[in-house]
Amino acid sequence: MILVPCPNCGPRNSSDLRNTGEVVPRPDAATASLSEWRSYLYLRDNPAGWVTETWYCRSGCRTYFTIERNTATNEVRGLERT
Amino acid sequence: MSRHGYRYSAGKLLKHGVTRGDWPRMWSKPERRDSYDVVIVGGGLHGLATAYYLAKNHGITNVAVVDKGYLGGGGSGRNTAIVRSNYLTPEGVAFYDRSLQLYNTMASDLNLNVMLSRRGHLTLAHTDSALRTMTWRAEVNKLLDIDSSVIDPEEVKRLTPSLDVSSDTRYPILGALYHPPGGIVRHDAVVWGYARAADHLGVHLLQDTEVLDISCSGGDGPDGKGPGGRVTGVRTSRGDISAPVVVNCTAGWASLISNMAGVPLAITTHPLQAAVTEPCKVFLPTVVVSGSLHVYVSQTDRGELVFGASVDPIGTYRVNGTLEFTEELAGHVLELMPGISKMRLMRQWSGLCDMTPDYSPIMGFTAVDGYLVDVGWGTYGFKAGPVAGETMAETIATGRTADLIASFGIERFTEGDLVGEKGAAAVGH
Amino acid sequence: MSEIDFRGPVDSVALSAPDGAITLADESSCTKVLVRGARKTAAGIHLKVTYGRSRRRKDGVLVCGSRPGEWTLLAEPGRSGDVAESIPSEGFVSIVDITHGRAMLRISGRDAVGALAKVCNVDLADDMTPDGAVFSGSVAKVTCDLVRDDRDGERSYLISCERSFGRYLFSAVADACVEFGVDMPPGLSIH
Amino acid sequence: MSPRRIPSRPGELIDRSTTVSFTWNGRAFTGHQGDTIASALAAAGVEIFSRSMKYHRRRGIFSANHWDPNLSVQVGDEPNVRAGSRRLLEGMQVSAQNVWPSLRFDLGTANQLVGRFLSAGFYYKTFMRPQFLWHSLYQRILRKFAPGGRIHWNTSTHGAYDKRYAHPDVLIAGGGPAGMAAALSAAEAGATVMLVEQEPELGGHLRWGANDDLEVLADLRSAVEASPGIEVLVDSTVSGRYDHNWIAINQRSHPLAPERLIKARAGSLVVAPGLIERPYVFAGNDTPGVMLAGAVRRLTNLWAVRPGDRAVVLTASSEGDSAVADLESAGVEIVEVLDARSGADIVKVDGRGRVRKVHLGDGRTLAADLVVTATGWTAPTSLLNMAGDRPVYDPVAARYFPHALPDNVLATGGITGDGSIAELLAHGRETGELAAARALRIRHDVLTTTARSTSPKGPRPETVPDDRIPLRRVPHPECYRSSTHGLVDFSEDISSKDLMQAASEGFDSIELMKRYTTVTMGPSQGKLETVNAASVLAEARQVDMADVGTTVWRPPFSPISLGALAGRIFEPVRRSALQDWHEANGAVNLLAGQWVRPDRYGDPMAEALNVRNNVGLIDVTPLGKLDLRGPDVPKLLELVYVNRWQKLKVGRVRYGAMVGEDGVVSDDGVTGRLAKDHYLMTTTSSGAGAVWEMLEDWLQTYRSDWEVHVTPVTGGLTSINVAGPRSRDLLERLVGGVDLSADAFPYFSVRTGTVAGVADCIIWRIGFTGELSYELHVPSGHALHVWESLLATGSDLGAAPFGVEAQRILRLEKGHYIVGQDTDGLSKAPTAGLAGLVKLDKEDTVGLPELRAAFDRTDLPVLVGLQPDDPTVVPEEACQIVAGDSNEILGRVTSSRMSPTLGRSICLAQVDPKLAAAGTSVTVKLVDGSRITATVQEHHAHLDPEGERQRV
Repeated sequence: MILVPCPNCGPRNSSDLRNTGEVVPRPDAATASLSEWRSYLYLRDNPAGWVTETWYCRSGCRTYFTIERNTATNEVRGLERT
Repeated sequence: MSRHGYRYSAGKLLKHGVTRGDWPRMWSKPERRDSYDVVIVGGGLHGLATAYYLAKNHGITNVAVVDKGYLGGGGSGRNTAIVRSNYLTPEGVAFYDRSLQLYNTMASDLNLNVMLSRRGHLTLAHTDSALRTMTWRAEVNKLLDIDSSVIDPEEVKRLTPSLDVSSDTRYPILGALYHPPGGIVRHDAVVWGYARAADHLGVHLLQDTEVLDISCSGGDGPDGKGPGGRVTGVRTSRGDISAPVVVNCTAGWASLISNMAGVPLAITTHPLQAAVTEPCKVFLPTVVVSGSLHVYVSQTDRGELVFGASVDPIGTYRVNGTLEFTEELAGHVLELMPGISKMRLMRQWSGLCDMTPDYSPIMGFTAVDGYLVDVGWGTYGFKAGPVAGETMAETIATGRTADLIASFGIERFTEGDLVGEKGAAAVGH
Repeated sequence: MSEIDFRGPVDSVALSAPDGAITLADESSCTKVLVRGARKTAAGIHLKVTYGRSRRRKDGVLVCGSRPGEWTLLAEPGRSGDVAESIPSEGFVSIVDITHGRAMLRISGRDAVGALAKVCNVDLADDMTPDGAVFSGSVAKVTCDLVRDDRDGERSYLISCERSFGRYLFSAVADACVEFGVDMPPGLSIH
Repeated sequence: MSPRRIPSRPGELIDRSTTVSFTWNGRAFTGHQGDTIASALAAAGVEIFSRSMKYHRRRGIFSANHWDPNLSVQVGDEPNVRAGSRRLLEGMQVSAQNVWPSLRFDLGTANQLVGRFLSAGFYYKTFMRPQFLWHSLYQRILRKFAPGGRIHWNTSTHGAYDKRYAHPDVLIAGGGPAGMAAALSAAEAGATVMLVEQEPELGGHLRWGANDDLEVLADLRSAVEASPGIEVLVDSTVSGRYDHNWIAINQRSHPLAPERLIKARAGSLVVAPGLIERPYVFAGNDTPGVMLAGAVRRLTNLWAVRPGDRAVVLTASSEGDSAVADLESAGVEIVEVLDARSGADIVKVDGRGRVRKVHLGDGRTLAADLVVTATGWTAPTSLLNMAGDRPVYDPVAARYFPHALPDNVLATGGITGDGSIAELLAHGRETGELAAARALRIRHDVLTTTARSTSPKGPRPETVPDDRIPLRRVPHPECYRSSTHGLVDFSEDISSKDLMQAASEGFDSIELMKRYTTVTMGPSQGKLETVNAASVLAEARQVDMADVGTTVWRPPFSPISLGALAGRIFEPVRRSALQDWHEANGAVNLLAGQWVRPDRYGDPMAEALNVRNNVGLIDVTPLGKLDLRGPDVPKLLELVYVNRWQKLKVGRVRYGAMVGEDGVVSDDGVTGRLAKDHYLMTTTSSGAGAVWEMLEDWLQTYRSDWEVHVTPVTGGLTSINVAGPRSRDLLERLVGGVDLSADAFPYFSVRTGTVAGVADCIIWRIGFTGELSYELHVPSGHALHVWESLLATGSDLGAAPFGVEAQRILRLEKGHYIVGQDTDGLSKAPTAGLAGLVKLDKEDTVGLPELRAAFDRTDLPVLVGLQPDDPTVVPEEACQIVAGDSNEILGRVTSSRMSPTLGRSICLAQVDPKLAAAGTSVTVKLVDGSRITATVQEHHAHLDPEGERQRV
């Protein structure tokens, strides 16, 4: 049970939040090509190291925010509100 | 099977018992060559099976299997060893049925007892919609000649008396998908069987050899990698190897290896956890799976219960395991079998799964010439190992994608033709 | 609507341990009004407290900073109208009466922390969660809003959840109190 | 009765004034309070406790503690109880495991005769063919001999155990001298401390020490007791350390439960488990009467049991020297003390039920019934492994030591080095101070970043350097194996010879060796055998110990019951405000996700017909409901639904469907505009949470400039659908403030008014059933009043409740699809029958590019209405649609029912597009294997496709 640093609630058990995965910028739906769109939908960097990812403070303040997490160690750092 | 192998038999056991003579090595420690026709990255079940079938079915023996650790150290040695073919989609059924056929004859094919135990596989349904999905699977299975049917709670109880089939539980058992040919195999033995057989046919098994980079030329990306390029070899922790064909069989680490060739994947890496109890006298004759409760369980010949669950929700390369996995697991197992509440959990572990958006693998050629993938296995890799090896070998040897894996190509993510296995895959064991 | 009784999700009298070290009572019928709006709106300025804190207004209404840009106002039953009207509504402000939408219980006494520690993972130490603290978390696997609202110097917590979970939540918390001497009333069970 | 009990010892745990009665294999025995099961039996002269796993060899006491591999017994309905640590209780029924038919005479010993053929991995090398015999014969026999205890099916403690959360600043694993000293100093520094000890009392090895040790212990105990900042948990095990110091403790000492799982988030974890004695490998080393030095010290000093009469002691450390002294004081004759530090050795012992003779390295043979070894230590680094450390072998001290620990994990005591009691205490104290300093800094940071907390007092504590003086490492000979082969893994019956063979076969990494031989995989999980296994591998490969590594210790530290892990059964259940009424009125319930709701009250066919003919009431509260307010709601709706929303007028409602970014249908429902900036959205029951989170995501992540407030009101509004041709008649009697006439309140409109005197009810004129119907959303505190009023007032109109099953029939007659049943994970909106709804000419909408692309596809399955040609046959849902007599799959039945209104079977089906035209005849294969024909219908609706009935 890792601790996720919520910008409002302080460190919280990860079970109180939902991880929505690595941050992937959404292309402009009106102009995006199918291949750009499907890269957004499916392709992920999936690094073994630092990744920027989004969490939703589901049982707490209901804020979406991003943090950096090292997927090799589960160490977390930095945070900002989306 | 063997060109120069040492055959195992009851007679040899007797002879060694009497003479107390040493057994030969199961596989040799080869001297690494500078170049191979095919380099397979990943010394697990898939990599070893691919090497074996390349040598056996296609006579391609100048092959190296490289692994950063020991053989079978990844998912091959950490899974819960369940085999079955009662999938949802026709393409899935055909593929896994071939795998089950190969498992059936594996002990004699590889001259190693892999302890296939076709003890029957039950997928429990606790809701109307789960029962509907079970019926869907059973009906597809029957049309493809797979022994699979939906049975009622009384029949479930008859097959597995330890299950609580009373109707007043939070998750009543409304029925089950029963698949008599499903069962379990000694997973490590499968790895060793392929390793030993491949070694005997001349394949080089290079352990403790980590791939640091894939060398490419002519591609769109930096260093000649990426679409349009072609593979020239691999750089390893023990030196460079040149090879026109490099195959990625690295499961949880697939993205990292694939990025070395400039081929991004629709994969995220998640741990899949498992646990085992202390032994108790044997009472569980079948493999029991509950999708709604995210649990599967079987009992080993030593009396231990082996449990698995669905993948962890948070992607990570860390395999430390979590407490919440064991808590939820225990709660759910006891819903099914309240009588075992005093059994004790002895060990938990986890392996890395390469999850794809449609719960189906990514197999075959890529946009980089000579770079092939056999990845995206998620939680299904063990069941598929033999057929994946066979079809990847065919694809490499013939230069055209084997029919059985035609729907698993990497291009489906750009063309939007995902495979419909997801419906059945909430827990797929 | 005075002629029609309000019926809450819990049908139980208050429970307490013989030694009085823990009491548990349903307070679902209390007035609960949700206010949404930026802190710089008139409503935000009026309500004042920030996320995580609460204060009792002169009219007895407990103003809780329940989320960033969100306040939950708690009062005795039947006050939805006057509580809602007390909020300046200029600008982009939403006022929603959630009296019917939230179940609420109060757990008090020396052993309240011990009972809650069995079902809630939030650190209830005095510095982490002082009197007046407002927070959210999982209680027996239900997402709840909690307020530490001590009474006469004794620990007390208000816990509210989505109304449909109310019966279950009350049962689960009562079950956690059994260890401290509370008898589980007939008809309530977590199983 | 107690022939081996000796006179009182200063540190003994037993209370001789008490008598505890119990049975062993059916025979009556007694012991004292404070005895373990094993000590009571040993005092009574019992020497054989179990049979070994593979060869069924007789086994006696070996380490006399929790880790003893030979002391697993059945106690009542509890299997695999550790008799070496489990305290004796009155009435215990204890029996031996893994014996058949009895402990004394066991047929499994036949395996000993063929042992030479059962070498490592033997089963991989035979039984290859015929393949079927493996499962049908050999394996069945093998499974009969599985070790371990028995399950008693009529007893269950599922749901009986509580759990607890804890938040100590410093958590200390191990209540020996170093751990106690650490607890005291951490508490003095202002930290909250949890001190966890596996044994039932604090003290570690001080407990079986000399008088001065006991004095130190008494002082430490009273200091700990006097410290209010320390919570002591004895008979409790820190069973796992997970990421971010999430720590599992199995508490066995709680008065109300046999086990309680405590989940602690600790600022600092101090690991102070001491050391575990390592067995010595030689021929016959598992013979009863061969014991570790610690075992004889515990038996004599804690339980006043004389472990034998004539002892040979092999010692390489002071532990062995102390054992000699203890044995002498207990009246045991010391036959010979062999000092391994000067090369003395034991090569073999003889004896079956008990040691008889001891063969020494110098060729002599001695008669003895007790062999005591003290040949080294294993550092139980499990918790350090779990924290990411890979301990390093030190050949000088002949054991492993911690290597690199994260800041929030510290080690102290014997696991880090050797020293006098004073040195151990000093190291513990310094470690406690450091652990407290680090934890208080973390606490400061949490207080600073947590909105609800008080502001921390004072500045942020400085980081404190780790300037602890390390404990010494006393040189120790590398004593692993004699010149003979013996057992390495006692619980798995694996000898050093087996390991050598495995290495020679190529299983020459520690992990491969483990998998091939199963060494370290038994119930003791390597606590006794890991280091010896590594030493045999090093020997086989002719490399240094440091080069072979060790297997990684996984959680739990010691096994933990499934009941304790499961804890209470917290399965939240949701109930509408009317559920009590339903249950009091005969409802048969259905579990739908977390909701419990009526499936039916009586005959669902009759309930459905009553809706067609009169008026029915259904509680649809589980529908997700979201209150949306703000000027930008139309933009949000336009974004998340596939259809248009900008022009929805006040007082109107509209159906909408949602897709994911991949264009696959994800949810649907009706949204109405209650006022200029006020909407009510409904979702599917199961999708309510996900839709809410999705809306919040858009509003926070991509459209933070939009002014929309989303409030879930699902349970606050009890939803009642009043459906049927007489629904308007009924409502006219109860509704106030709303003109219900068809002109004033047309189909797909919303009004707000009173119902049965209840104000603020939202009334929608919509219908899932295809009849004239109204959906009332009533404040839940008054819902029962409204429901009862409707039924009472409408009794002459035939008003009656109906359940989910009747609703399923009605909706299928009307051809309404259900997301997730009639659609699946690949159903894109345009082919799921929503082509007319999807609007592509938007600036943005979820999944827009995929929706566009789906319109270009002609090969995707199409949802159609379907009727079997034989109207009496109802194909089961999920039946496959096939090409004639072949097995080619062309679709499937997604929904099916017998229609009471039409008197025939009706279906929805997904079919290949070439079968989608109305009038196409298709073949459906039924579950029983027979094939029927069915005809594709023009509409999804089997009844009233034009919607005349609902527009009246």
